[in-house]
This record gives sequence, C-alpha cells and structure tokens, in this order.
Amino acid sequence: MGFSVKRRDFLGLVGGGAVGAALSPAPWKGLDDIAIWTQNWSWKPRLPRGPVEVAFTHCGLCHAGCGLKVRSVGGSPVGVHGVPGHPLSAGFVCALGLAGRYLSYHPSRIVEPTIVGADGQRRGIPFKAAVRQLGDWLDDTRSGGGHGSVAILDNRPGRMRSLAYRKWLGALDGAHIKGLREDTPINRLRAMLDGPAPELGLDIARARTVLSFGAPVLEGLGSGEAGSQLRGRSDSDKPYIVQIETRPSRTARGADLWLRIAPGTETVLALGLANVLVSEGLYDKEIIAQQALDLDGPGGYRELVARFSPKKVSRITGIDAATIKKVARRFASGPAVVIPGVDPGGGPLSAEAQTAAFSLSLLNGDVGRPGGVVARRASGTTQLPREGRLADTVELADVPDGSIRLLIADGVAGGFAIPTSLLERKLNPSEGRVVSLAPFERSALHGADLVIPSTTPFESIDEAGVPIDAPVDSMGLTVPSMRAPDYSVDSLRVLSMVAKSSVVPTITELLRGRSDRIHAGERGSVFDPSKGESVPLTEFKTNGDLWRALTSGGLWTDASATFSCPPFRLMGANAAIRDRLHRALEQPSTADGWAHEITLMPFGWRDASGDGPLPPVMAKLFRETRLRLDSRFATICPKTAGDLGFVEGDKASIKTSLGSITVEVVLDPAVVDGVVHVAVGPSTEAFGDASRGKGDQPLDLPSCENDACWRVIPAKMLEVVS
Amino acid sequence: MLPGMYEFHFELGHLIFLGGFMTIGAVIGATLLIALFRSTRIVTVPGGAKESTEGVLHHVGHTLLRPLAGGTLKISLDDLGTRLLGRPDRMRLPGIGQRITEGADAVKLWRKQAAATIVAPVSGTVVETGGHDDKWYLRVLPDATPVEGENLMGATKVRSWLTSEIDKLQAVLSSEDLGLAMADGGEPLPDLPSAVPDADWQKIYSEMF
Amino acid sequence: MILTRRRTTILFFIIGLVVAMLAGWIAVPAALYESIEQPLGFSHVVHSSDDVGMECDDCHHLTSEGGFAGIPQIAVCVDCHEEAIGTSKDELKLVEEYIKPGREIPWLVYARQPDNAFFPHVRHTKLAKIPCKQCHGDHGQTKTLRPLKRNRFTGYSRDIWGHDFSGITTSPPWSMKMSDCVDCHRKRGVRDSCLACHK
Amino acid sequence: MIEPLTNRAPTRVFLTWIGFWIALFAIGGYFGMLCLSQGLHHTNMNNRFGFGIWIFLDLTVIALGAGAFFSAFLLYILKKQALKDVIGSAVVLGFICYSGAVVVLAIDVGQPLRAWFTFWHPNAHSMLAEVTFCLTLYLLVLAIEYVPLILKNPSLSKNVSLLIFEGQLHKVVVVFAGVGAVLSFFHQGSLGGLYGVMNGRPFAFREHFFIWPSTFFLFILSAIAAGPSFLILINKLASKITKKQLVRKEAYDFLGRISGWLLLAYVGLKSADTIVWINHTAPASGYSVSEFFKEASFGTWILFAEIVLFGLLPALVLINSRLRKRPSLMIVAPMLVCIGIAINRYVMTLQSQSLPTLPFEEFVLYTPSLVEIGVFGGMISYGVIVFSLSYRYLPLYPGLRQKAKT
Amino acid sequence: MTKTTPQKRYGMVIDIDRCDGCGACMVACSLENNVSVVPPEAGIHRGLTWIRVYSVTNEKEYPHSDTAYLPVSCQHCGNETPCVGVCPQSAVDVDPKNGIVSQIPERCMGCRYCMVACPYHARYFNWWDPVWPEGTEHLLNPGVTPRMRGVVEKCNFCHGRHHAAQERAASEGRSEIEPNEYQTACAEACPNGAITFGDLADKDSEVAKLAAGPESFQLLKTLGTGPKVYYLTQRGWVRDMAAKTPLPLDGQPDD
Repeated sequence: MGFSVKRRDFLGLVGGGAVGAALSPAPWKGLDDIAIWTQNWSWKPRLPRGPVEVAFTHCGLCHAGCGLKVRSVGGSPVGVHGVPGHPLSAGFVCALGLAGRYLSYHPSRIVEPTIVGADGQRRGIPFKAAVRQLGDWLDDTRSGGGHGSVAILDNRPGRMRSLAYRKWLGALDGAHIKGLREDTPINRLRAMLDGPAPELGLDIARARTVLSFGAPVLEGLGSGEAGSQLRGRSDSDKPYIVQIETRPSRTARGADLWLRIAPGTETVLALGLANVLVSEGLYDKEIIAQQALDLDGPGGYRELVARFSPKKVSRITGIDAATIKKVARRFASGPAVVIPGVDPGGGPLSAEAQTAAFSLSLLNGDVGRPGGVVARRASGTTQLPREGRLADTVELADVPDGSIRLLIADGVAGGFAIPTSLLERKLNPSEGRVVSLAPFERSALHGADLVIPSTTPFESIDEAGVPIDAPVDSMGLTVPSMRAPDYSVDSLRVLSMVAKSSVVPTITELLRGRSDRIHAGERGSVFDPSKGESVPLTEFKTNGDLWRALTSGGLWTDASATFSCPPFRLMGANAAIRDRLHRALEQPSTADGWAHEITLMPFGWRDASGDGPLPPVMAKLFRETRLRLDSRFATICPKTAGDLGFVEGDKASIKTSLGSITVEVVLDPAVVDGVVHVAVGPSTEAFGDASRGKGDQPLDLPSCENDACWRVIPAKMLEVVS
Repeated sequence: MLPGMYEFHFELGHLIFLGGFMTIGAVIGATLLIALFRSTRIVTVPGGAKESTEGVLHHVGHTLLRPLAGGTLKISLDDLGTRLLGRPDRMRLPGIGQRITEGADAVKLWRKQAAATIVAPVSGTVVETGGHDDKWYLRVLPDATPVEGENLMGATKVRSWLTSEIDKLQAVLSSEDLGLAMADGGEPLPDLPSAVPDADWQKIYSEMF
Repeated sequence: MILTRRRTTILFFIIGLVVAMLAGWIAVPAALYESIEQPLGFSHVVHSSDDVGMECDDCHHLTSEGGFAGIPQIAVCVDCHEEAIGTSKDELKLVEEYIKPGREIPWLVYARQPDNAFFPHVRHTKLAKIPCKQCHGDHGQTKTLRPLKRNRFTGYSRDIWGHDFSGITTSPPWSMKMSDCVDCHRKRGVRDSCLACHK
Repeated sequence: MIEPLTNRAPTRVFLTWIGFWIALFAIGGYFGMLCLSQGLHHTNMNNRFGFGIWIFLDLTVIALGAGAFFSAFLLYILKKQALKDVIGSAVVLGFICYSGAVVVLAIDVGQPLRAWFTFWHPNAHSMLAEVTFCLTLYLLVLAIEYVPLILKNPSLSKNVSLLIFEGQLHKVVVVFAGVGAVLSFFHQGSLGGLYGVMNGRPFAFREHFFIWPSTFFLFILSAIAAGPSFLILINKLASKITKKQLVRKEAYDFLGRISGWLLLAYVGLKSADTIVWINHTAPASGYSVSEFFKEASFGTWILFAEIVLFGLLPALVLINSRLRKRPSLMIVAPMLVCIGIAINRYVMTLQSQSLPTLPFEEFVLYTPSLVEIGVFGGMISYGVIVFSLSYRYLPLYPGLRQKAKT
Repeated sequence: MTKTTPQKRYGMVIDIDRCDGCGACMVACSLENNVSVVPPEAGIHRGLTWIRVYSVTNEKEYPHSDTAYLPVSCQHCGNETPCVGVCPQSAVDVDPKNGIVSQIPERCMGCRYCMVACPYHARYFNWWDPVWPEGTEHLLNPGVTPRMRGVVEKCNFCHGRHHAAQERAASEGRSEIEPNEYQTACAEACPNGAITFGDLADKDSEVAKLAAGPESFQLLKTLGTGPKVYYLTQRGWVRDMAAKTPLPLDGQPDD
C-alpha cells in the first residue's frame, strides 16, 4: 500500500524546485532575453556607430553632375542628399544617385583582372600580367594596323581624362570613339554650321517651346535644374513641351502635347513642320537668305521641304494636318529648343532625322539666341600642358566596319546601352580584341577579352559632367566619399604603364591643371555648397584656394557668352544624309522588308541605363511594384493583342533574324497598333542576383545595318504557352 | 499588464479586461487547489447517481459489489439490508485510504440502540466514502482483480439465497411473535425497525449480518 | 492515511526550493554574464587631475548636430600621446598598438544601448540638466576600468539590466532598461509615445 | 506498461490505422518546422493576404470545438443527463480543436517566441488580445477536464491518490463547466469581433452594440449551433469505424434538436444582420454591397449557400423530430451545419482581404501553398491521433462498460 | 483609444499633377529607413515599400489617354486608427504629441492583424530575412534600426529625422523643433516638389493651406479614419477615380 519513497519525494523535490525557480528572476529574465534574442539575430546587420560628418561632392554616375551632400560615419557614407541651390541640380538627386554608394558592393563588381583564355574560359590573372598582355596586344596592333586600329570607347568624351586618352591615341594613330550619350546629337548641329563652332548647350529653362523628338525631357534629361524641374514649375512662362514619340513614355504622358507618330517617321514630321514654316514664311527671311547656304537652287532645302505637305505627312506619321500646323506656328512664335532624343535603350535617331530636326532650329534662328541653342565656351579643356598630337573624336556610327583591332572601353557608368552586334561589326573579324577597364561587368562588353577592375565614381576623384541643358561650362569634382578597394586601378595609370612612348599624366594633375587655367581666366563664379550661394572667382586669391574649394564639393560656373550663329547648311554637309533626306518620302513608313507582323521598339529607363549594374534598392521600382516594366515585359495595345491572340499576362516570344526573347504581355491602350515596346533592362542580374544569369538581352535582337540606329526593329511575336 | 508596466494606465478598458481575466484565473486556480486539498484530507461528499445492475455481485453479508469504470468497486447495502436497517441513527465508515480485509467487519451501523456490523465483502483500500441517511457506500480498490470468493454470488444464485434469507428473517421475527413485518406480497416493509419498533433488533442484526 | 510519509516529501520540497533559489539568484547570473577586459587600462583620475588638467567634455562632448561624441577617437589621444609620456605599460601599449598604426581603440562601452534605442544625451544633459552620475555612476573618479559584464545570450551589457540580478535598482546609478527609463520619465511627468525613444 | 482497454481493435490493426495518421502528422510537423526556421515565405500569404488558410482553419476548428463547452454546460449545469454518453468524447474533441488551433497559430505568427507579449503588454481594446487571453485559459480548463479521463485508464488507476484526486476533480467539474462556458462565450465572440471591428474593411465591418460588433454574437451563436452537430458527426464516425454502438440514440437526438434550434436562431439573426449591413453599414462607409459580390469566385451564391443552403435547410431538418429519426439524415444535416459554419469563416477571412479597398487596386485571389496544406493536414491528423489514442486507452464512453473479468 | 487632440498633426500633401512616377521617393524612403530588398521571387505583393507609387490610367485611347501616379504611404489616420485598435500587444501607437502612428518591430509578434485591418495596405510584412549585400552593413542609416524577419513595418514619417531635428534643436537649447527643421526623405527627394510635409495643425504652414485648398481630396475619406495625407489634382478623372467608391449615403458625389 502507498508508494515507494522515491516517486513521492521526487515529486516533492520537483515541486520545490519549480517554486524556487519561480521566486528567482532567472526564468523571467530568460523569457525577456529570448525576446531580445529574436531582435538581435546574428545575421541582422549592426548599425554604424560614431559621430556623423557631413561632406559635399558631385555625383559621377552620369553626366548630369548633380551636387551631393554626403553624411558619413567612420569613413563610409550613410546618407546622400541633394544640395539645395546648386546651380546645376537645384537640390535634385535621382534614385540612382541616392543609392550609388551600394554599387561598390555590387556582386557584378570586378574584383580581379580576368582574361579569356584560348579555350574561351575566363580566368583571373595578376594585375602585372594583365598589363603586360595589354602591352603585347598593343605592340602587334601598331605594327600591323593602319589608322584607327587602336581605339578607346569613351562614354563621357568632354572630360580632361578624354584629353589624356586623345593624346595617348595621337601617338598611336588611334581613334577616340564617343560613347552614346544624351548630347551626342548636338555634334550633328555643329556639323551643320559652316566653320569652327564652340561647344553648344540647350537653354531649355528659358525656351518658350521645347520640341523633343523622343528625348526624355521630363525624366531628368540633363540636370535637375532644367530637366525634370520643368514639370514642377507652374509659372506662366513655363516652356510648352511637345513630345514627338511613338512610345507612351513618362515624358509623353506628362508633356503638354504628345504627338504619337508612327514608328521611324521623325524625319518626315520634321520636314513637314519645316514645310509649314517655309510655306507660311514664319521665319526671318533676310537673315536666313544670307546664312543658309543650301536654301535655294536645285535640290535645295526649299525644294526638299515643298514635297512634305502637311496632308501627305499626316498620312505617313498619323498626326493630323491641323496639329502639325498648330505645332509649327507655336514653334515659330518665340525662342524654341529642338532636341532629337537619344533613348537610353533605343539608341539615337537616324542621322537624317537629327539633321531635319536641327534644320528647324536653324530656320527659326534659335541658334545663338537665349532660350534656344547657346554656346558654352570651353574652359581649360582644349589644350594639354605639354605638346603632342590629339586624336580626333569620332561617332561610333562613323567608324568604318572591321577597322578596330584593339578596343579599350572606358567603363565608367553613365553610357547608354549599345547593341552587341554593332560593336562586333566595328571590330576586325579575325584579331579584334576588346579590353574593358571598368568597375562592373557591362553586358555590351561582356565578351571583353581582358578585364581590368577600375574604381566607381564614389571611390575616385574625377570631373563631374556638364549637363546637356547647362547654358555655361562648369567644373565640379567627384570628391571620393568611400575608400577605393586596393584591387581597383585608375584607367590612366593602366595606359601610362602600357604606353612606352608618351607620358600619361595622372587624373589629379589633369584636374589641377584645368583648375589653374580656369583661375587664370578669372571668369565665372564658384558655388559653395555649405553656405548655398555663389562667390565670384576673382575673390579667390591663389589657384590653391580654388582647388581647395573644388575638392570640398564646390562648383565653378563660367560667365555666359554671346555667340552669333555662323552660316549654315540646312541639310548638313554630308552628301549621304542629304540624299537620304530627299528619299525620306519614298521610303514608306514600313519598308517592304518590314512587312513583318510587328515593330519592336526597345527603350531604356533614363536612370537605369539599360545594361549597367544597379543598386539593389532600385528593385523597388522594377520588381517589388509594377511602377516600371523591366526587360521581362512587353507592352502592346489591346487591338494588336486581339489580332495576335494575346491576353494580359500571356507569355510571348519576340523573334528577329538574330535571336528571340521571351516576355510577358502587358496591355496599354496608349500604345500604337502593331508596335511592341520592350525595356532593354535592367535584368535581375543588374540588381545583384548574379545567380540568375543575364536573362534575355533585347539588344541582341537588332542588326542595325544602316548607320547604327536600332530604335525601330521589324520582328515577329509568337505565343509561348508556358 | 501590471501597474508598473510602461503604458499601463488605469483606464476602463484595462480594468474590465484584466479584472475579468484575473478573477477567472483565480477561480480556476482555487477550484484546482480545493480538489487537490480535498484529496489529501478526508471529506465525505454526496454519492453518485444510480448505475446499471449488470455485473453486480452479492455478498452473504447483505452487501452489493458493483464494479466501476477504472477497476474500483462500489460496496453498498443490498435491498434486504436497507430494509432491515432503514435510516441508521449513526454510522461509522472506514477512513479514505484505510485497508479493509475480506471477512473482517468494515462498517458499523446503529439503529435504536441496536448495532449492526457489516462485513467487508472483499479486501482492498477504501478510495472514497459517501452516502447520506440510508444510502451510504464505499468505493474500494480491490487488491486482486478479478474479484471472486465463495461468499460472492452472481445474479443467478442470489435469488435463491435471498428467499432463504427472508425465511430466516421470518423465523427470527416470528420468534419475536411480530408477524406483521411482512407486506402482503411477501416483501419486507421498507423500514422494518420503525414498523416493528419493539423487536430485539440487536439479536436480529447479529443473526442476519 | 494515504500520505504517510509527508515529512520526507516536505523535506524534499524544501531541498528543491533552496537549490532552485540558489541557482536562480547566484549560479545563473554568474553563468549568463561573461566579463571581458577593456583593451587598455585608463585612469580617469590621472587625466582629470590638476597637473594634467583635462575637463570631462574634452573627451565626452556634444557635437554641433546635438549628437553625443561618446568615447573619443584616437585623434584626441594623439594630441598628447604622440610619444609615450609616462612609464605605465598601458600607455606604451597605447602608443605602440594604436597611435603608431593609427588604429581606433576598440573600447567596450558599458552603457551601450541596442540599435533600436534612441537616447538623446543632449536633451537629458542640456535641457533636463541630469548629471552624468545619475546613470553612469561615478565613472569619472575611477583609477582603472572595470571589466565589461556582457550577457552571452543577448549581447547587452549588464549595466542595462542592472547589477542586482532582480533588475530592481534602488539608488543611482540607475540601470538603463526600458522600465527604468519609463519610471524616471513618469516621475517627471514626461508622457511619451513609443517612437520618442525607439529608432 | 499501459495496455488498451478490453474489446479494442487488435494492436496490429490499430498500428496500421494510427501509422497513416502519424505519417501525415510528420509531414505537417516538417512543414511547420520549415516555416518556423526559415520564415513564412513558404506560404502563399502576402501583404494583401495577412490571414490565410491557417487562420480559416483556426476559426472553423474552434467554432466546431465549441461542442465541448456547450455539452459540459448543458450536462453539468443544466443537468441534461442525456449528454452523459458524449461528454467524454466532447471534452477530448474540444481539447484537440483548441490545442491544434494554438499550435497552428504558433506556426502562423511571425515571431512565436514573443507570444507572451500579449499577456505582458496587452492592448485591452484589441479583439485578438481578448481571444489570446480567453483561449489560453480555456485550453487550461479543457486540460483540467481531460485529466480525469486520463486518470480513469486502468493501469493508471492503480495509483490510489490519483484516483482520489480524480474523484475530487469529478466533484468540482461543475465549476469548470461554468468557467469554461464564460471563457468560451468571450473568445468565440471575440473571434467574430476580429472582423466586425475593422472600420477599415467595409466588407467585414458591422454595427456595434456597446463595444461588441454584431459578428461577436453571431459567431457565438453559430459556434454553439455547430458544436453539437460536429459532436454527432464525430461520434457517428467513431462508432462506424469501431463498429460499436458508442452513444445512445437519445444523446444524438438531444444534440440534434439543440443544434437545430440554435441554428435556426442563428440563421434568423444572421439574415437580419446581413440586411442591416446591406442597407446601412456598408453604404455608410461608402461601399455598395453589389461591389462586394461582383467577382465570380465570391458571388452572391456564397451568401445564399451560407445562410440558406447550409443554414436554414439543416436547421429545419434537425428541429423536426421525425426527420431526426432517420439515421442517414442525422449524418447529412450535421455535416451541412459544419460546412455552413466553415463557409462563414472562409468568407469573413478571405473575401474581406480579396476585395480591394483602394479604388486603383484589383481583386486578388489567394490559393494556399503546399506547405500550408501540409500543416493543415498535420493538424487534422494530430486530432485523429489524439482521439484514437483516447478511445483506445481511456474510457471515453461510460456506456461501453468494460466487462468485469468474472 | 487616446483621443487627446495632439499638439501637432504631421501630414503630407501630394500634388498628383506634379508627380510623374519617377519613383525617387520610393528609393529615398527605402534608403533612409534601411528597408531591405526582397528576393526576386517575391512578386509585387510581398515587397517592402513604405511609400508605394501606383500608376492609374484613364483607360482611354490616344490622344485622350492620360496617366496619374499616386504615391500611397501610411496615412497616419487620426480618427479611430484601424491598426491601433487591433494590435494585440500594443506594438502600434499614435503619438499624442504629433499624431504619428508608430510601429515598433521589437514588440511586433507578426500576427499581421494590422495588415488586414489597414484599408490603405500601407503595412508590409518581412516574409524573408532582410539580407544586405556583402559588406554594405556600414552603409546603413544609423538613425533607423533594420528590422528582422516576421515583423510588420510601415512609414513613420522618417522619425529618424525627427530625432535628429530634436537633437539639433536641443543643442541650441530648444526642446521643440521648428517646422523647417524636420522633413521626410520622400519630400526632400521629390524632383518635382510634389510632396510637401508639415504640421497640419499649424494653420499658416504650407501643408495646411494646400490641404484646405479646393483641389485637395483624400483617399477613402468615407471610411472615416481621418487620413492625414491629402492629394491635389486639377484633373477631374483623377478626382472621380479616387472617389470611385460608390456615392455615400446622401447620394452627392463627394467633392
């Protein structure tokens, strides 16, 4: 009867223990600590601690050169903000600039020099061996090749660094190729002027009308000041924005007037507008008669334009004649700016379209007039301290095919996407080699034979860009706010190690040289970001003071200069372009070769320029919401979808002769019937998910035979049942 | 939750909510403790409800054994015994946890100066006692199961044994010339002692039990 | 009687009780907190003595932005300790291992609040005029630096929970967990919402 | 060793039966661990669907588990002796439903280790806090009511002091029945209040009486209506599987009658509430009810099904004593009742989240992922396992007397 | 429910006609508040976007097609705040001093009831463990703590900046902050100045004037939660779209 002593007492012991434990703080603190543990899991990042320092610099990620205020703790930036009152960016920083600091840790960051071996496999090699290899390739290229066999692809040609490239190329009889950028077309206008013309800028802020042929005017074109601030202004003399574009881009949707033209008919519309200007005499007859060299006579401009009556133009472009007349009259009513756009993904307009567009500016007398095209005096960027021949800068389109045997690509961010086929065609088929000096792997150059890591704009000192819409020249520095990793090396240092003959100066010497020359010029004023106002240059006693102001984030801006427009040719000097202008009408909007099912129009997001890497946080715009459609989606209008048998969300494949991509269909009533718009990027790999691979590359599709224009691509669209 | 906590402010919502919760918690705790407390001390509690008769055993000492779920047995007076004793004035039941052995006397009942001792039908430990006025019972855990013994009768044998017992009672009563104890159907009156007060119940009890 | 052997059960009960209390009050705290030595010895007394003549806010001062500079950077020490002045081995270690290579001293902060707590020193010292001793104790008069007692499980310093393991502190330096801050705020009639102190 | 009660299935048969359910339970357990260790992205829930199939499961199971408190209340307090047969299975069923729901909630919640915050920093105005309090307390009461059942197992009942304790517990069961009823009244109601309180969701928001929305009372009524039906279903199922007549006819009849009348009352109140909601509450917050039922997957058919097809119909069957005699109807009607309650919980949980509130949002549908279905199955199998073990080792059904070995 | 009228009522006014959907506010907000990036398979309903720009078209053919962009963040509802009343462990709280609805991730149990209750879907759940690219730990904003898996997070009007402004004011001896010292990251980053942030209770503040203006409208105003974010537009179809919820009881369109 009863129980063994052991069990009953054991229960007593346990009971006592429980009561004892409950009376001690251990279990309650344990409970509390468990909850705290769920807040401090080991993989949760620790916040940087320490005092916050504030510094000012410029953003080097694109040529807009926005001013930045950088808060950093312990030497690494923890916050990037705009600089209110900055002459160029007026406090604006785009999404890419805000998150630029994360690019230095992007998975597609190149951390060691790599070379593609004979077996086609890419493997790492030490820096010394990479430079020696580059030197060898350079030697056998110079021995065999003619002019332009060595070339440098420069995404921002106006910098001091470009001067050093041209001096280095001068000695090797190489070509300095201009990468694709917003202000590439401006040189077309300079080519139309007779005689030497200074650097040109577009004075959008004071223009009465802005005629944009597909330029992303309201998406941050140029700097914050003129570009996207336009939309923010409600004052009466705000420029009337006319967007001539096929795609319902953000600018098109936000413009005051959106002319939705049929794909590839910009030239016809421009000449149509010119027809109205000429026929209604809405231009200053005496001046134009003196200055326009090819106005009259057989095959002259007047005769060319006469054939583009508004009725005929409206049939081709799809814009009704009345609107064409209204736009032309508004254009002629005051200072206006014409911008033939360069789409970050769709590439430039055709040469004849650019010429036709600029002819309107010339006809309207806007060149040299405030509110139109203004001159930007070069300041200390034209000559190098020491002697030596400078290679001339050429357009990618004007480079003869197969002429390049060694292409060195300066991979600084900000250049627009270039189709792989276009580059390959310019390379010598047998021994063409590409060397990429870039911080990241870029899809256009993913086939580079030799890759040498360089610094990102946040890690190295360099010149900030000058935006397309800046009325005057300026000089600001991208003062490094992060420590450059030791595996990255400056491109100039690579060239100096390779160049046997001429001495290549370092970037700091170049910048200091320009700063001293500007100081000698005693022109313009210097903006101090910490105080937020500008001080005339004359108050800086020594060039050391100016250099100190610039290296602490200051910005020198030139004084404005007047510039009278020299005589010009309305149809440009190039005979081929003149000929294509004359045949613009015969070429029906859809050439017979294009009797394809659909017209593919690739486009790119202004601040996510197609193929480069992006800070992961940009995924908020592309992946975590549908605010921007990336390269996985294609937009067509419901009518086309009906014809092709697609429904929203279907998987479709877009095919051209060169390849195909798979996309998901999105319907948008504002798209032109028979057209499909696909963004060239960013692919998931751009956000740092390297494991996902490149994904489809819309820019692999265009073959762009005629003068490197791939904005309009005939293609087929097939249902992919998935 | 407690006044010391950060955002605790004596607001109506908190009072009702926590007050209700605390009281219900207290009620549950209290009842548990009471049950625990009771099982460590002896307190008699009113008996359970009527059970079915299937599987019941009778013991010659006029006690019934009814097996309960869980292997315990319920011992109570059989029908004849209750009629013989009616409402006992006093009774003494074994304590909970006390052992009873088969054959030894377990329960003592007094009725009008006569005392009857009831013999334990089976040996085991008393688990629960209960019952009021005439319906007392013991719940016992038998030492050995299954319970058997020659003094235990199944339903079949009990009928014949019962008639002999009634004849025996008849004989004892008649010796006391009290013939009136039997209801006309030959069934003893429900409460014999009150019906036949002046019989020598002490002798009857010692005879019958 | 069922519970015959009550006495032994009660005995076992008491044994269990005592053992649990001892564990709860003494063994668990000892095991829970690891004590870690500071990288360098440092005597506040010597530095604030008359011949050296340094003030508290030479090292622990508020920045212009109102933030608290906390424990000084190596740059502050370099002003005097370019070369070893005294003879103490700590100073030698300071010069050799930190000043020369220019490395920051990894001090262990006693009152380190977790990442999600926002404690504006400036509002407490400048506006509310609360002396540093109130929370940090008389650290200014110490000759050597006591080892940091850190909770192995949460990584918090023991100064947060308080040196009495029950978490109840009766006299300054007050411990610095949420309930302590709240009591002090409540005493002064300061009524705040969560985001006042949470980041 | 605890050996089973007599006349139970041979061990081999039992093992195959329980083996299957244990396998299902293991799968559910694995998926549960997956969610707890790696996070809730394995489910198909998203920012538009904070509550998914698990919350629907919890609500339905707790509503069906109301049979426990209601039969305890009827038996011990209102002295309805007919329920004596089913009280054992009712308590076990209730315990299974509540403990299963709590475990699934622990997996569903993002930070289960902080669950005690609800007790330490309660928000008195939150319905979910009230549910947490009363649910945990009632789970304790159910456990207390489950203990005597366990103590009745023959091998355990050798220990006399346990038997005595069980005897005492039995004596105080009335208190627990009362407390259980009060607790269940509140948490069943608060589960309903979860939805009626949301002034941000016009589909779910209802008129308030003092601080309780009408769904508070509707959920209680529907729970005590569904509880007895679920009890009938499970007991009939158990007796079919064990091929024994476990519960007497009167018990089934009584349960059916109670369930029928309560369901009728519920259907009446529910229709009244819906009418008020259609004409007054929803338009007041700017939403026309036609907009709520515009999508096919949640059309007006679901409202009709819930109230009429699965509400009124079974109610009419169950209140009619003649129909209650027919055994086939006594299975179909309770089943309809349970399905009706499940639809109501499904609609309140998922339809209110599918419907867009912002004008530029679209209607979004939700389908559970494999992991969610795995845990759902795991919880069901947990219930079957516990019930099977209880039936095998514990005397659930007093009527089924264990034959005395004579 | 603490119904004391707060001394300040911080709110925002977003001019829909100026917003062109560039998304700078979303990126600036995520950077300022250390909001992590979710894995690619997340899809559009499992992201963490404290302010989320919806694009809405008027469904018309060219040339009448028009698009409006609506940035929607937490509206910091002032009246019967839906999420405050439902959180079981008071992880959500309306600050009586400035009307900001706070969400404390350390107290949040992740039951997601507040997400279901919020009509603006302004609350986001960490379905994944927030992961930061290798080495970027020291780039985070020290003013805001990163969250952990299994908790809800929402816009708190960049409260890290409110703290910084308080510290700066305190260093000048002031305990209250001036209106221009505290501005949210989205308002600062917006290139077109579409977002204005300020104290609605202060009558002569920019926000209060715009909010009281004729062009202002609110989302889901008929629900009566008293949102503190106002939208401006001169485009009729945008206003009709916002008021798309059927006519309130009295039948007049809510203008």
